[in-house]
Amino acid sequence: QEGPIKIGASLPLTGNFSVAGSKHQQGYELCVGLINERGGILGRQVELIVSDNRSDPATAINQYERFINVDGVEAVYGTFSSRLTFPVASILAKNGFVHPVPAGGALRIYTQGHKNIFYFQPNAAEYVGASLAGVLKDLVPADAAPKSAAIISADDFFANGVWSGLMGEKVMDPADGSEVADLAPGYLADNGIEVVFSEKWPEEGFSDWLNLANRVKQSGPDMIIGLTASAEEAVQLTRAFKTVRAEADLVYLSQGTQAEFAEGTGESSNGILIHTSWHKDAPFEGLLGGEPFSNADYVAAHQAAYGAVPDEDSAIPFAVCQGIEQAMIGAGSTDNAAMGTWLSGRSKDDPVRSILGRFNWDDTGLPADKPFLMTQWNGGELQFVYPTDEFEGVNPMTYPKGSF
Amino acid sequence: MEQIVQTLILGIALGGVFALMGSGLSLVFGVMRIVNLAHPSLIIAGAYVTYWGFKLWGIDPLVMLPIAAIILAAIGVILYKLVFEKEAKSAKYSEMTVLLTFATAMIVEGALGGMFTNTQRVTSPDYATDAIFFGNVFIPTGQLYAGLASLVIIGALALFLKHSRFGNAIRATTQNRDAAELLGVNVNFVGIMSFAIGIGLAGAAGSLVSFVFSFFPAKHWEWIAVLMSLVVLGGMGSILGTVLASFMLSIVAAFVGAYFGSTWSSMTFFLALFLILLVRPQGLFGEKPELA
Amino acid sequence: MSQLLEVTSLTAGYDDGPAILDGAHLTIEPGKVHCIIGPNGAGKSTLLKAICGMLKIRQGDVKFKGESLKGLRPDQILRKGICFVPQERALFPKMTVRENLRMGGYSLADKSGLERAIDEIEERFPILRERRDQHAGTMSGGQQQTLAMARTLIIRPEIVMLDEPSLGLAPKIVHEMFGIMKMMASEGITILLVEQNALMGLKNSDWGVVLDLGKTLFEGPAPEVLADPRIQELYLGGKKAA
Amino acid sequence: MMTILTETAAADATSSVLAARKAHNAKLSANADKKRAVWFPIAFLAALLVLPALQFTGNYNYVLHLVLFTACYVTMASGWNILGGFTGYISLGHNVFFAIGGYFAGMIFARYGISTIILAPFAGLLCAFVGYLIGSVTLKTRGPSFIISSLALVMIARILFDHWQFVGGANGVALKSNDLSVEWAKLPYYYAFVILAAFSVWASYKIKHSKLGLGLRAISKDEIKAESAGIDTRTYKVLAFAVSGAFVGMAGAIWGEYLTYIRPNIFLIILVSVNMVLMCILGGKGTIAGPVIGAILIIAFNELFVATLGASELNILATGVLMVVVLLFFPLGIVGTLARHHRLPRILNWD
Amino acid sequence: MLKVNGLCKYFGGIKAVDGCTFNVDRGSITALIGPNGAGKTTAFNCISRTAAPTKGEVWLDGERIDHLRPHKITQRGLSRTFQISRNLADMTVLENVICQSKIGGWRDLMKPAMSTQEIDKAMGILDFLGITRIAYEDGSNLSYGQKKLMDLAALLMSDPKIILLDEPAGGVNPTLLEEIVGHIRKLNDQGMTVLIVEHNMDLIMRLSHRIVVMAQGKVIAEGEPAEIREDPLVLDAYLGGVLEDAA
Ligand SMILES: Nc1ncnc2c1ncn2[C@@H]1O[C@H](COP(=O)(O)OP(=O)(O)OP(=O)(O)O)[C@@H](O)[C@H]1O
Ligand SMILES: Nc1ncnc2c1ncn2[C@@H]1O[C@H](COP(=O)(O)OP(=O)(O)OP(=O)(O)O)[C@@H](O)[C@H]1O
Ligand SMILES: [Mg+2]
Ligand SMILES: [Mg+2]
Repeated sequence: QEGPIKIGASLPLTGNFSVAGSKHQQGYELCVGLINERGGILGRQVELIVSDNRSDPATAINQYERFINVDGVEAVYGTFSSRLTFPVASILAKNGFVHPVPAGGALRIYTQGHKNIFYFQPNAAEYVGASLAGVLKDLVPADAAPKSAAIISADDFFANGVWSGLMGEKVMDPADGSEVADLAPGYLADNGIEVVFSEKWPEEGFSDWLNLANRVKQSGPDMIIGLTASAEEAVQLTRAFKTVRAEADLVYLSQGTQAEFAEGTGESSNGILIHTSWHKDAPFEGLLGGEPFSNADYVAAHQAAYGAVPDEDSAIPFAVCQGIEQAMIGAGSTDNAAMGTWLSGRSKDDPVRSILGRFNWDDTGLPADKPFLMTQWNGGELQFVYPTDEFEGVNPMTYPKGSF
Repeated sequence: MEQIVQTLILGIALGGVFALMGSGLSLVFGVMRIVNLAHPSLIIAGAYVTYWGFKLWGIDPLVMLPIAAIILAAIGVILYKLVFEKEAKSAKYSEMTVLLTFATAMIVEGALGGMFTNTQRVTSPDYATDAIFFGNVFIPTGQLYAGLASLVIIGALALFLKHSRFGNAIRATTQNRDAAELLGVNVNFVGIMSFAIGIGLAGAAGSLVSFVFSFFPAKHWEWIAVLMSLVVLGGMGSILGTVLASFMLSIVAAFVGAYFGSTWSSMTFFLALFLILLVRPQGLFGEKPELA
Repeated sequence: MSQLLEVTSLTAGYDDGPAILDGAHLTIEPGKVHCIIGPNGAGKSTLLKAICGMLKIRQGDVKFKGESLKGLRPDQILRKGICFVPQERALFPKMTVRENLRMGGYSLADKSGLERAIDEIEERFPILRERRDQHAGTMSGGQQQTLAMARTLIIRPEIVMLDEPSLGLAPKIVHEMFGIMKMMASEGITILLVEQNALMGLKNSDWGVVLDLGKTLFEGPAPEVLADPRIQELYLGGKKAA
Repeated sequence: MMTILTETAAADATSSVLAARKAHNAKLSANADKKRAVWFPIAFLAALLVLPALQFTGNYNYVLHLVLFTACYVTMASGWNILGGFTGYISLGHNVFFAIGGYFAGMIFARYGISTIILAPFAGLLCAFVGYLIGSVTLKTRGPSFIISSLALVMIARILFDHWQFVGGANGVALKSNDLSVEWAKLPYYYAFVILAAFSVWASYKIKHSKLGLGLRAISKDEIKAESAGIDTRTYKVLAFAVSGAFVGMAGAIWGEYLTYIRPNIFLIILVSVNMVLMCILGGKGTIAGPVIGAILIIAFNELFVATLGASELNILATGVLMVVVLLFFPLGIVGTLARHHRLPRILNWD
Repeated sequence: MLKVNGLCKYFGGIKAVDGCTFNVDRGSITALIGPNGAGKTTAFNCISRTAAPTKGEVWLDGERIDHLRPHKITQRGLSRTFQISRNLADMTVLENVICQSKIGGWRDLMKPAMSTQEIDKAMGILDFLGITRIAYEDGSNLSYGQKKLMDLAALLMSDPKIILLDEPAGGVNPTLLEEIVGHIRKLNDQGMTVLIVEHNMDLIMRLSHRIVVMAQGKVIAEGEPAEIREDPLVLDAYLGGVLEDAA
């Protein structure tokens, strides 16, 4: 085939997910730009087509449909969030396209039996708690370990997943009432932590943060777990904790690795733990244009292109782009079936190598043996604290956190 | 007991902010019959003005308030000239404005997004995350200042509208445009000015919002329904009604949040609206509809 | 003869609709009462609206003291001294009676005498005092008409244009109203009046004008109009009045 | 001064004036006749029905998708038009019916595998019933209060659906996609939506030209006058609400299966209800062709902006500017404004 | 036929109608007169139920109707016009008129909005009132008098048993008025009952069989036109001695 390889990506550039969506765009664009600088894929330049789906599922479907039928793309990149990924997965499966997912960690997406779907993050939301449990086990002295926890969460797909893991709930498929996974007894119970307060707030339009923070404080937990759906909520929640003068030994939030979080919360961010798929200091070695391309290279390239240090919302899509490039090269063509076979064929020793590290997938499309990283804000800097044995440069964790 | 008092305080604190956010909306509806769906987006514009004033020059948000109000009022004048002036005479005005303002909201959102990206912002003067403690009970200072400021502004505005000559002209124009014109009121000027005042209020509210909530250009969708329900509950166009509704609902929402769970607290606004409309369709301070 | 207001071959209509007025003309002399009559839909109200600036003048001209009023807004025309009370009672329904009167003085440069003028008016129309805090919109039809009339007395313009002032008024009040009008005329206020109660209108005026299909058909001294048999048949209720 | 009178007097004033008036009358009533081209919508429908034949020549799924998507919105906008256009009650909450229809049919489909296309009429009935209940409450308010109460309705529905674990709460339910091959997979939905859209247009024509329609239009102008003219305004209004809800519900029923996914914020986001409103207003509220034209235009603009301006806030900005421009120059919507100025092409006069 | 018994309507402190009692006999033309603000329009509103009476009873044909919704009352054969004309904008005069024609039950709802018979009938009425030329004009683009006439036309469309006219003559050209008077008489001869509020004494005296005089919400006099003409109370409160002039 002649001409550039067209690749389509529909992203939520406006609407609810616009913050993450635009960062995804940066990640994809940077990666495609770098590939083209290195001579493209299979000798052809790559042309990226990005469309704004306004955070609306119907529009997202529409756009993938257009990529395939009108624009004639040869491959696609996934969109952001489980909400959008869910319907897109069916369309792409129907059309036989490889579906690399940058963000869409709901277990149910992967239990539907779609063939060519590949998740480019550490394991699904339901298993995030494993990392937190690891931190408690490995970094906190046994005699000072938290005994009680307050867990609060946005009523969001991703956050709910984490909640299920921590609280040991069953994940059900409401379509037929079947059980997708049973996560009992849950990471908290496993670690002997008693839940003294638990509550969810609605996905949209919640503003009563002080009240919530105050009630968390009144329950007097050793550990606070805040499963926010966005960095914005994390900022609000943290500021509210500061205002009510809450205290805890350990504070874990599910969002907040972004620079905006530090800006919005200032000093209060100190000591807050956040899981992440990516960290700028993680010494991952990837490939790009057939050449080694390390995480540090990526950070440098991003900084050169956009004048700022990237965060995970740009890094994950970058990795998606790397994965698709390697699949094309591996398959020797842009034939999606071949690319899918190649990606499925990856193993621990022969993985996709990205700036998020190594990826190989089980038959559901979830990555195998891929833990999350734990990071902590200290002195306005997001430090990478766990796991300690994976690579060099791990910072010590501040414990206990104390006040906000 | 302590927690009851605390919940009450938090409800009041939130109510003060909502009161100012809603009263600009109410004013513009009350005097101009414009259902201004763009109001929340303009509040966000005001918040951005304040944010940059604070970030670039370290000007306190409360000092930025009049500046934001004036800048937004100027934007209001331009908006009115471009969008609303032509339609002001039409009989379908009120209905048309629903759509025009909706479009305006999109324009404002798009423009803000283009200029400032979609990253969420919040101004953080020290008092924004501070609180005054009385034993175990506290009053959050950020909301306290915001509430006080908003009550002062609303009070001054209400007095102005009720007693000044210009205020009378505004009300007269709303009620009967032709008649006002026949009595020597320059109705177009009145239209521009009252719109400017309404949007100016959005600017002022934006300053307060900038340190109470975090914001980004698309955030206004979340507020529109809440603010609208305050305005309807208070009785369309009644500023006093809006203020009371803001406090009442915020307090109820705080209690619902505290005793039934946070998920239900935002439902309070809508459910209350529904129930009130059942028994009193005109809202708290609205006029009775004609048909008994 | 000095002419205060002169309308020459005027064409006007609503928005971009057909021309309702099509060559109407009119001359108004100071200090007199003029009465326009004509069938429903003849364009009487339209004529007054065109004069006071509520409608765009398409052709022809309106001259006030020799100066064209073309293109001026109603509020500017009011300040020149022409005041118009439309047929639909230009009141502010949700303002009190007193506030409505006060709005009457909006265009006055000198506000000092306003409150006193309002008091005087309330003196003359007791119902307005009695209901001073009632919303104008809730007054009875006749009460509203009274209020609208009374308000013009505050402005004291050079020309008052009244569109069917007797509409909905009890006979006693109609009588009083024509009395007031005469009094205004004697004070030098020129009056231009549209009346369907044509007999009453013409009897109380100096000059009569007949308008139909947007054209001036006839103008002349009121008694002459009143006496013309054809006009009686066409516009004044036919044989019965004769 | 006497000149005119003497002139007319000579030619017998009375009869000449009467004659002039009569001639004038005749001229005015002459422009009253209306003509419309019935063949056009029928031909248009026929063209749409054979359109899928394109699939034999290549992959035109995207075209089908766009037509189907437009037809879905035509159904909803036409339904909305019955309440918002004819009756004058602007509802921003009609996506509640979209959701009820979608969940009702979607859940039955998920559990028992009955196609939503078969279920759609039942979803419509259910929505009519719910609409009847809701309408009896909310239609007590009028004007802006009604608009906002309808907005509140969406919020309440949203919160309730978000918490209803049986239907998957906020996370929703994934539905199976059908087993047809890629080229033909869309066809059932395509035909369902096109027929539904045609039906809704036909039904709104019927309603508009019935006693009910006349009554509804009277209600939209002056409810007191309508009531005293002997129209049972309360029943009429609630009926309109129910009927318009039914159409939206039917569209929702099929939409869920087509998307293969139902969750609250597919249905219950402001964008959906606002789209219905915008389409009607843009095309011409209260006209029959209006919602159709509005739906086509808005979806076309959307595609255009996304395709040309690509991805950015510009896209939102441009949509806003475009709306303002259209509203300022076509205040009664495209069909309405053209009709007012007697410039409406005959093929667009479906009223 | 129509019985109003102790009707009251208070607006806060204002007693607009205050214990008003009167009867309208079948087949009669009854006039309701009184000074401005006497409560005539309010009484009409309470009878046709566009306003809820504070207390009191209204009986139509031996049936109590003060709790019925307005359309029910209209369907029972009582129609009214409004003092300040209410018209349906964006609908033609023809539609405005036909809107008021009677419909039966549910089944009629989907009947064509304007049947040929209805159009013919409506055009006939419009023709009679001399406003055929505005039949296709927008109902709101009318002159004051035209609106009144349109209201009257709509009223006649529903073939009511009893009509309540609120100042039908206000703003109507005298020549036309003569014809309207004639028509009302004709309708009355055919058995229609009429209750009319008017300030045009000349018309009242010529048309009505009985006159009810209201002042300050109460009925202060009742009787034949000739009696009323002589009643000093009425002369003073209402006519102010001008009756002689007009007649
Ligand atoms: N707002 C309007 N828009 C369009 N046409 C109008 C409007 N108002 C009046 N017309 C038309 O203009 C013509 C003249 O109306 P106008 O109000 O001047 O009559 P008029 O002489 O005052 O009658 P009346 O004695 O009934 O008040 C009428 O045929 C009417 O249909
Ligand atoms: N909604 C209201 N609120 C307060 N007062 C009212 C209201 N409606 C009417 N009124 C008062 O009730 C009294 C009776 O009014 P109504 O309109 O019945 O008089 P009317 O006899 O019809 O007079 P007219 O001949 O002037 O039309 C008036 O004094 C009026 O001001
Ligand atoms: Mg007139
Ligand atoms: Mg009256």
